[in-house]
Amino acid sequence: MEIKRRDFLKLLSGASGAVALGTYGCSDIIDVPEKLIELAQKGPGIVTWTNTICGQCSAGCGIKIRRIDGIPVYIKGNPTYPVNRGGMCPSGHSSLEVLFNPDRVKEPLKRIGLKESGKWDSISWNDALQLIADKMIELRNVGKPHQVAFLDGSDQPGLMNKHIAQFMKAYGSPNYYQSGQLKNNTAPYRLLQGINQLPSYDLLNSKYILSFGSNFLEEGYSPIYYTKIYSHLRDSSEHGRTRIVQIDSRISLTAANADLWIPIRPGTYGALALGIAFVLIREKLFDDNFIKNYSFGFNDWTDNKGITHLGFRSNVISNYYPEQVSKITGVPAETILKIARDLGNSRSSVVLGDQGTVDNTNGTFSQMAVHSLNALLGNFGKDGGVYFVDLPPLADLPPFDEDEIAALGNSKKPVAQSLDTNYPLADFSIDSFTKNILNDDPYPIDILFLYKGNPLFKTLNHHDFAETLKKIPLVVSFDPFITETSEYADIILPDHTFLEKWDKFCNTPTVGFTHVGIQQPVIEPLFSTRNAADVIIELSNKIDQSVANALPFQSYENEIRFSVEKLYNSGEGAIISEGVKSSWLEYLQQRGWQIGRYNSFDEFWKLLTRNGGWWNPIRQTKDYKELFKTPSGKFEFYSQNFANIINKLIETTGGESPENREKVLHSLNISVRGDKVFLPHYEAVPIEENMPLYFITFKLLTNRDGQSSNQPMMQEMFGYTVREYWNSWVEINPETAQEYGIEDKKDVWIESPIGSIKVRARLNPGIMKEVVAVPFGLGHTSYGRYAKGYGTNPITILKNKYDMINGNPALQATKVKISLAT
Amino acid sequence: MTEEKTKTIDIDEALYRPIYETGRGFYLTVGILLMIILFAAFMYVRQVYYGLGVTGMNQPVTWGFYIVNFVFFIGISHAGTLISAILRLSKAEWRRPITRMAEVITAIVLAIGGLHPIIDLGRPDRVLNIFTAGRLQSPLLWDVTSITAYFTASTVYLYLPMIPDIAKLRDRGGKLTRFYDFLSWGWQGTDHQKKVLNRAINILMVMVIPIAVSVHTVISYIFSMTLQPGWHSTIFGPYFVVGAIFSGIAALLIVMIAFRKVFHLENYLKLIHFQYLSTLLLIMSLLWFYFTFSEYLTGIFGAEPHEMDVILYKFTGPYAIFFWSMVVFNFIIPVIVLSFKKFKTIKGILFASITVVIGMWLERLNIVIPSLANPRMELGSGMYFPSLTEWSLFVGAIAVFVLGYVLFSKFFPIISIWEIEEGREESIKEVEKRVKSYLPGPAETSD
Amino acid sequence: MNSTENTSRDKIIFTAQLASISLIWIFVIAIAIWILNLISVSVDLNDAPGISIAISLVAIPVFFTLASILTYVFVGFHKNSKSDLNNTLGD
Amino acid sequence: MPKWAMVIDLDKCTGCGDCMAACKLENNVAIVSPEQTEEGRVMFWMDMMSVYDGEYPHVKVKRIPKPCFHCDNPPCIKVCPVHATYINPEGLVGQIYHRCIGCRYCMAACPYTAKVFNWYEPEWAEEFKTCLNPDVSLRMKGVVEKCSFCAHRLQVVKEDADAEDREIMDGEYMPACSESCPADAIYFGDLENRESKVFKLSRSPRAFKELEGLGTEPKVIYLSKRE
Repeated sequence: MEIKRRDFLKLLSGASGAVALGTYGCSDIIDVPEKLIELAQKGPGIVTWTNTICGQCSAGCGIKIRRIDGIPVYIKGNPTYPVNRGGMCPSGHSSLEVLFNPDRVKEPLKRIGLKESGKWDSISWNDALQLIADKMIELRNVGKPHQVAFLDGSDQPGLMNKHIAQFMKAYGSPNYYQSGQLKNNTAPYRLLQGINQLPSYDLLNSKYILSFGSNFLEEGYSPIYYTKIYSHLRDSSEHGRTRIVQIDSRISLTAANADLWIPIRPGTYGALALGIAFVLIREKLFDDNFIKNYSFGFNDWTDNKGITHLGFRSNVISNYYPEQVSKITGVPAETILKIARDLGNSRSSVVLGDQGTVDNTNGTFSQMAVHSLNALLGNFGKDGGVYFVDLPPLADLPPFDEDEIAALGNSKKPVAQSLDTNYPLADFSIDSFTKNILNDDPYPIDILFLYKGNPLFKTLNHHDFAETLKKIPLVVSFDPFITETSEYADIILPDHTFLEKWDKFCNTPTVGFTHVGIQQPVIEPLFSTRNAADVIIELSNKIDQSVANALPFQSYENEIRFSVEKLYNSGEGAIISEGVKSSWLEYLQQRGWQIGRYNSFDEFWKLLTRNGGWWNPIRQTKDYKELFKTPSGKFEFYSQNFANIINKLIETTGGESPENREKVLHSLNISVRGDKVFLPHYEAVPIEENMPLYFITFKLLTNRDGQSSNQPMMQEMFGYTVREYWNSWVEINPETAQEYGIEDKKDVWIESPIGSIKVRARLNPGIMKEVVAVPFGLGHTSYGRYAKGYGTNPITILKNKYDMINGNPALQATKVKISLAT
Repeated sequence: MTEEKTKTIDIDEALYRPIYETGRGFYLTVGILLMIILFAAFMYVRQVYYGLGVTGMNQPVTWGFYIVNFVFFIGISHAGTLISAILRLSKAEWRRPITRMAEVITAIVLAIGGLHPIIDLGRPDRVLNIFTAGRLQSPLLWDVTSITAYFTASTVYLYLPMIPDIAKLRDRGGKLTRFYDFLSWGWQGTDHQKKVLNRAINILMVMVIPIAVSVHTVISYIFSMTLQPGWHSTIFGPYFVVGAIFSGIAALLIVMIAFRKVFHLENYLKLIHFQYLSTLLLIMSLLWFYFTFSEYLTGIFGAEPHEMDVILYKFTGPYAIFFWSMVVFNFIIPVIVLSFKKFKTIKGILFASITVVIGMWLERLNIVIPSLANPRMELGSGMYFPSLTEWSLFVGAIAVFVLGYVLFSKFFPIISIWEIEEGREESIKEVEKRVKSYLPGPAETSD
Repeated sequence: MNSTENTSRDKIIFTAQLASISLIWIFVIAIAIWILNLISVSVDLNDAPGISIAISLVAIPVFFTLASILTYVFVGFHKNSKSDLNNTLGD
Repeated sequence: MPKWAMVIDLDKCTGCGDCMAACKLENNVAIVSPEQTEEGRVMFWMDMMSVYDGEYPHVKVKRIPKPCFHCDNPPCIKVCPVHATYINPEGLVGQIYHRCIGCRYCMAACPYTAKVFNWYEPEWAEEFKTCLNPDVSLRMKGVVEKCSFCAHRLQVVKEDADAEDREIMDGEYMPACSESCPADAIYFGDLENRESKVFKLSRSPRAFKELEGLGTEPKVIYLSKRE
């Protein structure tokens, strides 16, 4: 086991031959002598390399920028950065097209005329900030600071979200939201394990990887990290081959590289998981010891009131026998048996679920079902299993005392929380957010800040969200580009692009070790733009001393230094560098030494910024106490947390009573009753019967969430896998196509109850017969010359459905009919 | 002596008339043609300015109309010199009114065809690189050399037999005497001069045949020297030559019929000429089919996957219509028309010839495009739609051909007058002698 | 008098004809030089010189033959047109 | 004399397409407008093929990166009329943009359709011109271009090696694609050097070459269990 562990570390340290090869060839440019040689050769054009963090998506890969006389000309992966180990993705490579993009907002803009009119007037930074500050002061004076909302589209854990949170708290508004679903997605783990964090999977040491719609090579939180692991698994020179089985409605990039692809009806992943659980239980393939000692609610049990409750086992046995499941999922019973047996018999095997499983109305329950398989396999605290990464020892922002106005504002109910019983586990629900603001209920929103992301482009109910943006009197956007969303802004305070700004990221979700990445400017700001973080500091100073106190830094850079200083003092981990093999690092740390290559913080800082990050590969093996923060202190098949939440809801809506309970459960779209509610179970997705085909969307590496659409290179490459460029397409199974008389490369109409879009058909044997799929990312109505008007946005015809538990939009819950466009 | 001369002039007056009498029709045609040519020229300049993007070519179909027409025109050019040379060699007496027309076709079409590769270049401004940095290993250079050789040879071969006629024009006086004087090279019609001229012509016609064959073989090499499916085939050389002669004869027939109509040469071009030639056409059609058949049979029988991609692309795929209409035009129609006496009228022959010319153009299309459209790698098959530029340059090329012919007929007799005379004066006796020579002699009475 | 201007005109035309013949020779020689140049290039780069030479062996003679045929005809015409004249005088 | 070759491990390659992007960025390959891509004139020096096999539901998809194969016996240079494409002693098949007359014969002759043509003058927005790679010359309209194995990088590496008078180390010279491949599936090195990774891999039982039967002897070698 130790050796396996070391393999893992070896990989991350880049010692294994393949990785070493892949990441060679830049260290020689960092050192001094070669640099001089290079200079001598190249004459005037002086080449320098700067390490920073890619900001194209939330993955946070380390990148090296090649600069000639200070001008960035090339980007490659930072070979020493542990997340991507020198690897990169296409959209990362086209980052220079973000920096030099002709459509950037070059100075603060003030809208003239109606919203969405697209007419802008330039305004000086000072006036713009003063204008906003005055509004905010005014609100505070009338004691309504809570009527300011801040929507942060970045899904990246780091300093920025703390920074904004601190600002909002000091100002006195509970309405700071990260519109990404990162927090919502932790709902299942909150229920089963009481942990508010996404797990990481020790894929390297597992022999059998069963993925429920988790397209980790393409849509995962850090595709390149997983690609590295994949290539290591496939490196035939290494230990025996790991089998990867991908359950998905279409052949995603992950499915294409898996050993086996199992087509499944959208929205039925949970049922399949429980069907597999059935076999595991029936054939005694589960981890007996773990189940006995560390799980709760597996067998039927009696509570202290002496009432016996239904257990996971009997629920599964009585409801999810393979034939039944096969009917629901469309997966043959024998396939279910086969994968269940492989899963149970290969040690160690791990189960992960994402996109397909999560992005649906039953996402939470499905994910619970999937995760409970890990429990059956006893996949906790062991190699090739599931584990949770510690946070890096970073300094929290200094405490401050909020004044009574702020205190009052913070006491208010967040505007994005449902007024009725919906979305009990949602951290942010775009649905409630829009509804409540449109109804001024519980209170109106006067100022809305928009940072990163492009929520309008991604939300299901475009129309309502647009209305919301129209309704809010002052919308301030930090976008460096004019996106669909910022078309509705009143003031645009252009942020730097990520190549011009300071920032700090830590622990990319699901990445298997603690790490910190420093993003730093590789070129002086091209235009009169400012780092949003600094702008916020300025605002706080303009607003009120008490607010200013909360952010006692003259610049965001200092703030980063401040938070990193603790890292230096902690003496844990090490600054990433080729020199230190992580095994060596581990050896030293076990003996309580630290790698003293820097004797002052300044030196630490210099090295940190030069190499681009810090990491700590050592994973303290946690005992089950830390893993299961549930009432029972165990893995809860029967989620008492959930039971409590439901009960609380019932109390708040007029006390315990059968009909009341019925009402609540009904409002949550929960069809089952009794104890089953709190057990992992399958909830059928409500779909319109009159439509023949499932409609799903998927994302591509070239344009993960529509953000790369303003980069010509990515627009051109968009559909390189099917040779579609600058254009969307719909994947249709040849047999389905024949049925509807559709030929390859002909345009088709896709019609849903919401509306219809015209897309080019591409026949593809790699998709389920009853499913059609359109890639997400194109179809912009704004966002610059390269984005506007190319392709179609599939979101526009999705029905406005959500997971009623955690408020995630349901991307696979719409059915459509297709016809040849004439 | 003198009176005889005048007599002959009267006899062949019809042949001189087009040179000395210019109707409105002439100016009209020339005007229209010039307009077409000017437009084509404009389109070409535009292409040079913007780049080849204005054509319909793409990846993987990197060659289009220009190369197709290149092969096509060079093919047509085999009408003349080759045929007239063969006819001369075989002492076919009926050749006399035909040879000149044939040779003129060659000279003009060859010039047009030879220009096409240059039209096709992405950087015509660099065409001189061929002279400074050329590589004789490249089949393109083989073309350059062989086409130049063929062009010089056939112009010479056109010019020499014209000398006596030019001399006649010179002696008639009237327009351009000096010009004709210059070209006639002091021809007096003395026996010795005749001897010299005949000897030269005889050497030439022996020489021209291999050159002509080599030209089209080399053109086929452009394709067959690559490794592409559908191109990499040994049969291509002869296949192209046969095709060339085939289309050449058809073109010749069309031209003959046209002039017969326009200049009222019924007296010189008799039905018999057409029937002889069309028999040759029929034979070529059969020969062509035989080659096509064996070409595709080997492909299908071997069934090498990439070969099959290309073949299916032609048989059932997007090019099915072109392929099958090619078969109809080149084989079915000609064979039906030409093998029945009652169809073998001037009209019938004209119809057959036109279909053959179209068919042969389709054949070139079927050879060039499908192989390119089906790359060996898994890239999906490409498609090609010619743009307006390519069409207009195609039409322009044809216009140049017609114009060239019209102008030629304005300055020189398109039927070799002196050969006609020669025919009248000597050939009858000569043929009689010849025929006698291969008849069995009078039986010896053994007494 | 009439004869003299005739002869002068003949002279001009005759020189023009000579010029045309020499043009043909220039053309042919140019081609030969070009091909030889290509051969030398291919030899320098050792880029399939064999083929180049083989082609030149065929091409160059062809062109020269063509040119010489023309010259032969031209010379033939003129040499003997004079002798013919003598013959006629002799009559 | 080294012989530069590339090994692409299809078992490790996921088909993420980063090699394509890295290549375009490094070599200033023009970005083709939507209208032109519709015409089929898209330009990738490193292209990606998708191969489907098997019947639903047992479908297998394989993505195969396709650079220029730098054949040892290249069909393209044989047919070039003006020495515009050549193979150098180190086995790199190069393209001389300033001599190319744009006859596209090499494209027609290449069995791997590895070459692309500049149908129009390549264009960039003014802003993007500032971040073009100065090491790679820009192409003009009407010439053929293709993957060069990032030969300009070899120059730098050579000069470094000379300056320290040593041999070029294995893996010191890497094209953009292999350098940034996140799956480390693209190896690059010297086939003559028996110590090099590439040499060892080229001897692997999984190794195969595309269209080997044509005798073009490509120097891009694929590794796969499936084939």
